[in-house]
Amino acid sequence: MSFLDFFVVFCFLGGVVCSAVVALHPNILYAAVALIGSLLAVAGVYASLGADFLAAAQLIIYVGGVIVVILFAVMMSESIYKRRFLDGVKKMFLPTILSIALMLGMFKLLVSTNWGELRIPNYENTTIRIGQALTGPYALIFEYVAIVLLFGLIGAIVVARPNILKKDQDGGNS
Amino acid sequence: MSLAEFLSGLNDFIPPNVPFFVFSIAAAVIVILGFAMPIGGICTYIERKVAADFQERIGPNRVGPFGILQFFADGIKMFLKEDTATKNADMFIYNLAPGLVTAGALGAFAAIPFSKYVIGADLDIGIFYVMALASLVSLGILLGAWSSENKWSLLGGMRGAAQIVSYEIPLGIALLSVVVVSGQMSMIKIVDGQAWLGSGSFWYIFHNPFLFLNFFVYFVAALAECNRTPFDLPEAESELVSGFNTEFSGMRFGLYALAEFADVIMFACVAAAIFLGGWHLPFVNIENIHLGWSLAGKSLDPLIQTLFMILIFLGKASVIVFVVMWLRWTLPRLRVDQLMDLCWKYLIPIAFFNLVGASLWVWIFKGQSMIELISGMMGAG
Amino acid sequence: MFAGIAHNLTIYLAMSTVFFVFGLFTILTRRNAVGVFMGVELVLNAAAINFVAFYALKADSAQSSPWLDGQIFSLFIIVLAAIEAAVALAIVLRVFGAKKNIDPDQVMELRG
Amino acid sequence: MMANDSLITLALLIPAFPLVAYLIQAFVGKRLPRMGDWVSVSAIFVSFICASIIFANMWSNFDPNWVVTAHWTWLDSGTAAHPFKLELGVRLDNLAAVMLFMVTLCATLIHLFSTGYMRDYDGKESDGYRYASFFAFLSLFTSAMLALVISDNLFTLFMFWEVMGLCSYLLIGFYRHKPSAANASIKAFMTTRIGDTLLFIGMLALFTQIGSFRFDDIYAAIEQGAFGGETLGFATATFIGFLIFCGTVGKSAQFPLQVWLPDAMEGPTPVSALIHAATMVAAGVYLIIRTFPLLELGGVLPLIAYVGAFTSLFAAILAIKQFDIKKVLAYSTLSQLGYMVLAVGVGAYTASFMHLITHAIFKACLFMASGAVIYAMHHEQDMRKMGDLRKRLPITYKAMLVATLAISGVPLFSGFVSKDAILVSALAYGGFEHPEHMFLPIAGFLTAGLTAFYMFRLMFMTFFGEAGDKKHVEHAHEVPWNMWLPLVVLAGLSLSVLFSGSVTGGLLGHGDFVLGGGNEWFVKLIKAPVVKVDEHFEHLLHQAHLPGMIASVVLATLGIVFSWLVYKSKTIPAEKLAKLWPNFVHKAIDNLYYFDWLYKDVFIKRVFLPFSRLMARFDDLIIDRILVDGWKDVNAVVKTFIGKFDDTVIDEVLVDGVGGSVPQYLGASLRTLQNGKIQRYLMVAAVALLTIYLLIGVL
Amino acid sequence: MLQEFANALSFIVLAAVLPVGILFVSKFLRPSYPYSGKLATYECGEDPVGSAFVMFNNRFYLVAIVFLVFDVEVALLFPIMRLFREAAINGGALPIFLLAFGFLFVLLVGLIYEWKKGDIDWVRDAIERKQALREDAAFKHRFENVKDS
Repeated sequence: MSFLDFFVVFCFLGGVVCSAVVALHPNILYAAVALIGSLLAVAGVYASLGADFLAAAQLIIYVGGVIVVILFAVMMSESIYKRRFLDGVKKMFLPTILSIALMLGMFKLLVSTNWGELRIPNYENTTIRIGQALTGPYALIFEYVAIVLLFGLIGAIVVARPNILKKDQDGGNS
Repeated sequence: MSLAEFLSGLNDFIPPNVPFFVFSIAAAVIVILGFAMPIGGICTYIERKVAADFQERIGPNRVGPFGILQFFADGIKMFLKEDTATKNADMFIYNLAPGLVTAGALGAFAAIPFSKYVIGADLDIGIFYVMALASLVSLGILLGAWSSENKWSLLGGMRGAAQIVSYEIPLGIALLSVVVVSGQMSMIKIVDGQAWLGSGSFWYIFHNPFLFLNFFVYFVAALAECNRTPFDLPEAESELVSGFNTEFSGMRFGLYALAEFADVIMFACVAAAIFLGGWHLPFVNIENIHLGWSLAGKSLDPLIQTLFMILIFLGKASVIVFVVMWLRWTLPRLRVDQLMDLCWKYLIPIAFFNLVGASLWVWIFKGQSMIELISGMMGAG
Repeated sequence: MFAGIAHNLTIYLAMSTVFFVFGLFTILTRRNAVGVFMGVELVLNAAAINFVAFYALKADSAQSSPWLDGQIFSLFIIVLAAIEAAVALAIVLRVFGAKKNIDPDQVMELRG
Repeated sequence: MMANDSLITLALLIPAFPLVAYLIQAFVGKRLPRMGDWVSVSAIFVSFICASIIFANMWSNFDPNWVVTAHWTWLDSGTAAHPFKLELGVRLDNLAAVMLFMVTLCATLIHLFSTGYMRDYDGKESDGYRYASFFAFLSLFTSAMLALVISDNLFTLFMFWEVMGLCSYLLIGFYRHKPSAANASIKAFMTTRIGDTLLFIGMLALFTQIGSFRFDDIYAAIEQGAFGGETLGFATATFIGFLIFCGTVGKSAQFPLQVWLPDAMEGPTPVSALIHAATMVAAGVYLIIRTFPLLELGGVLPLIAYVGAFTSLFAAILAIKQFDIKKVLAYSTLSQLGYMVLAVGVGAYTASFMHLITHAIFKACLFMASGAVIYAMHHEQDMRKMGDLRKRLPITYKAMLVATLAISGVPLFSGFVSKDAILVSALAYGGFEHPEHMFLPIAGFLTAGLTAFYMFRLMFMTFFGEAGDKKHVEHAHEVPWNMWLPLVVLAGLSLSVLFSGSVTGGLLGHGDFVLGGGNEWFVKLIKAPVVKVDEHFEHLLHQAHLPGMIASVVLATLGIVFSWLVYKSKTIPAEKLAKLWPNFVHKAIDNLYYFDWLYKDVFIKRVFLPFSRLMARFDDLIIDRILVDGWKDVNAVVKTFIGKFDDTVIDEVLVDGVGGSVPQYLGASLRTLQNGKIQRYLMVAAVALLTIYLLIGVL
Repeated sequence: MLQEFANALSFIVLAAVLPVGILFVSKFLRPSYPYSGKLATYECGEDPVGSAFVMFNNRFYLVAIVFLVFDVEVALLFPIMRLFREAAINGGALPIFLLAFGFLFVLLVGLIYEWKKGDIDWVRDAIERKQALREDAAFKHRFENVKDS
């Protein structure tokens, strides 16, 4: 068992535990913290598959960005935090059975298939190759992402913008 | 070449067949335990001394000569001090948060090139790695603030997170402009590109006017990233008691304090590496110094060069750290709205402008620096 | 049995499966839109792992394209997740501001 | 003659210009001078020039089989054994070339007209951007329509079909502060959706049979005898044909989905002219013309013919009692669309398309003329308040008169040519070949008479007689040039010479210079693909030609004369005429034959909502309580048998069951079926996934 | 390169383990004499009032959203900008320049939009009130129009 194997198994276990906490913990903040762990485990898997840029991007965008936004959203209001977060036991019945069945089925598929040897390349320059891909065949998608980002930005801001106008009108009418 | 490889190359002095990860852990131990944490501690002492000098006081002078062991005393005090947590505190996150901050700040040292051979990990994505690890700090602050269930903490934590994430953008763009000029993301290669008229040019800060401006953008953004004055709003002691770490005491507070200084040092080191030429000096190339000393048949030149490089590098970094401390006693704290205005309305547009300018410069002058151009003109004349 | 575990696709796919199933479970059972959103993140990550892992299966072989497609796809997944986070959580906050409730089942006034 | 490649490029450019104009208008329109209306107008004008070039190419070829196609793979998935391929393509043939020319022409003129008509909408700061967005929507609509015309497969056709539906929605609801307009837009959108959904199902069914959406492939498959022989194949073709026709029923507002079109008149008049008269509603007819071989094969043509004939008669009767000038035109549009559908149904492919073109032109003219009247009358639409406008709006009057003569089927005007062709075909089919379908020609001829009657009623009420609202009428004066110019152009195009081709064809070197038809360039150019010429039917057509023509002329004249007697000279008072009919007829007409009531109060309130309530109850009681909560409720049930049975049933099931009172319960349960519980949707999806997995695993 | 990853990993692991270890060790060394005054939440000496989780200004949230988008942008620009110098020297820089700065430009449009709408102003009240008044006037204006027609 080489060091890499050890690391991958570690990431796997960490990811499993953390994602289980995300799914099952009744406190949403703990779920968010566990989500950090899951994302870090995924970043570890990326790194062990030779995708260093992706791992760092996962850290920067996901952990440094998305999680911060999620935490803000959670903390923005106490009621989100205090509200009952999981469905009652009754309602968890069917999803549980479903998930277990799905997982068993997929694992069966996983074990019964011969996937072949994985080549983890000793990538010297992932960044350059990603850059070439982004300026090459994915150029259009890259620009498209810019547009999506723009619209996402404007949409999110417009939705989240505090609306003083509404308050004023309400005050005026009542 | 990373420090771990460097260590494993010294196989004359160590037994053979040691697995490689031992070296890499040894490298980590050397850099973090042997450098970052002590320096972080010493910085507290230096800061107090500097503050005292600015205010014409004496400062710590009891423990050891000139009070130099003060940091040691402080450390022991923190280590042994009772560590209370409020009864409402969420203990798991309360303990996790300082760790997260520390991990982010210390982990980033892996990509700091102290010399050509002393770097934790010569990653291909060095700069990006630093950014990634530094972004963990905001999480730590936010979670720490939340878990202590204190109004001041939460307010400070929110401010801190908003501030840190905001200033990540100008910071990133400033780093991006360096990537444009150097065409590299590996720290070692970036520093190598700044040798005196060697492989490229001079320090990148003097490469072109845009980078010169972006250095200051970087510096301001880094100050805000470390929550240093004038951007210490998250812990603004006159408004928020002590901000996000109000409820932290003992070693947990110690970790926050350590992380803050580690962050300052880390950003100073990055600035020294990517803008100020790392271990390179003008007019001389350290790598060409050969004293010819040897020990047990092996040339000691690499070792001596490395020492020189580390000294030069740390000298540059410490100048920046000194400026950071200097600013603390010079500038008043910003208001929140000024903070955000500065980031979104000044730094980011300026940084973008400089990025475009730097790109155009690289494009038009084929990557030559100002100094190369001038010397080329003089040579032609 | 454990030798070469990192050089076999199974563990990556297993991780992805677990992420997917837990993500699905989260989406199904959370009564909080932010929680549902976290489940979505898990599912997206499961997909991203698969992309990278399957690309590594064929990496640098004759059948693979030279463009690191799997990694690019995962990169775009990360990017889209970020945008999604921004918009989704903006909606959550807005709904919360209006209704003081973010149980996705209880917020149905917006249907057309 | 141009190379095929350049023709394709040109064809692609035609929708591209309005699309670019749309983007410009949508994003920066309000900042441009004049709110950027010139962007849209010039873009569509450039498209018109391109379309003219294509038209000229078609003309110079003058070949009924002229086809230029190009296609590109858009999506290629599936395996070698089960290929799945979506293709984008352009198909230029005579049909498309004529259609492109007509659409771009009408659109150009209507854009120009709008710069005048919508003028008063840009004065205020708050509404200014609406002026820009009006042009943005118009451009988007035009772009989609043009793309629909040139698309060579059903899939892209359907895409642009939907975009047009969207534009229609946006434009009908353009005066969004008016609740009626908002409701009308939703109504139009939802009603056409029914047809669209069925069309989509039909398309997919077709795809499963043929494996391609492309018209070329469909024609080729039919030629090679797809669906042939077996009963099953025939039934499939019928099924597909019926579903495709359902799309037309929705889009072209045929019976029974006609309810949206009259309401669509809530939109601005240029929109009515462009979308709800000239082009979009014609797209439905265009679709069945395109898929004509398939419909013929499936044997749905009689159904189509009956739907068309019924719609045309039915709408014509409604039009008589309308007083809103635009409503009259709306019903006449319905009626004329019914004609086109009837023509397709009786197999008169060419006549149908010809009527599509002529109708588009004169109806656009009529609508814009009514728009000019409305504009001059300061947005008064009631005909009773008009009158005596002849002298005040001379140009509008003349243009509208020409268009009215055209729609009434008076010789020398375009409507005569096309309508005559339809009526003759209907007569040949229903009168001579299949006497059991006698209803078709009778309805057609009746409608022809009624059309003349109500159109001249409109003319007389609007332009003659005494002014109803003196104040407005006296202030009315001729509209500016950018509004009357389109009218004049379209009125000029409503003359029959252009279509009968006896003149044009002779002048331009095709066909003989003989008066009396028979050499129409239309007939020569537009031929149904695949379908073989039926000699017997051709013969019957010749037989029917003279009686049909005479009958239609006589009926049109009768209608006009009658209208004169009632509304101009007032020899026969209108009230007396009205009293001739029993009360329930009036009531039915006033209530639009109770269709709105039927849909809204009966279908939705009495059928659909109770059904959904039932389903919701089923969902909550059976699925939720028994499947989901059942394992827990077993205990509860055991207990309740011991305790009070009644209390527990009401308590557990009705009140506690959903945690609320009965009304809340009903409301909540209604939601579960309609919409909302996204988690349940996902659960269903996951169960389906699992089922599929198990199926694959087991099988 | 994997070796370098291992190096970096050892740094991260050490940096993560170190605080845990320090806290763990210090737990045995430090005294612990808690009483309720010590454990109370610090609120300037007063008894703590209410919950700490008051409703926050969601401007923090707006900032986070804007940050997220720009963060993505910076991260995506890194691999492209890395190619720039080589392309500038060897030719072929134009497409990269256009791509990268087209991307940048699109997002700057977003930034300018936020700027104009006042979403990145921390103090928005003045702007909002002005906007509210204007929209109110427009609303009334339209309403009156409806009455006319």
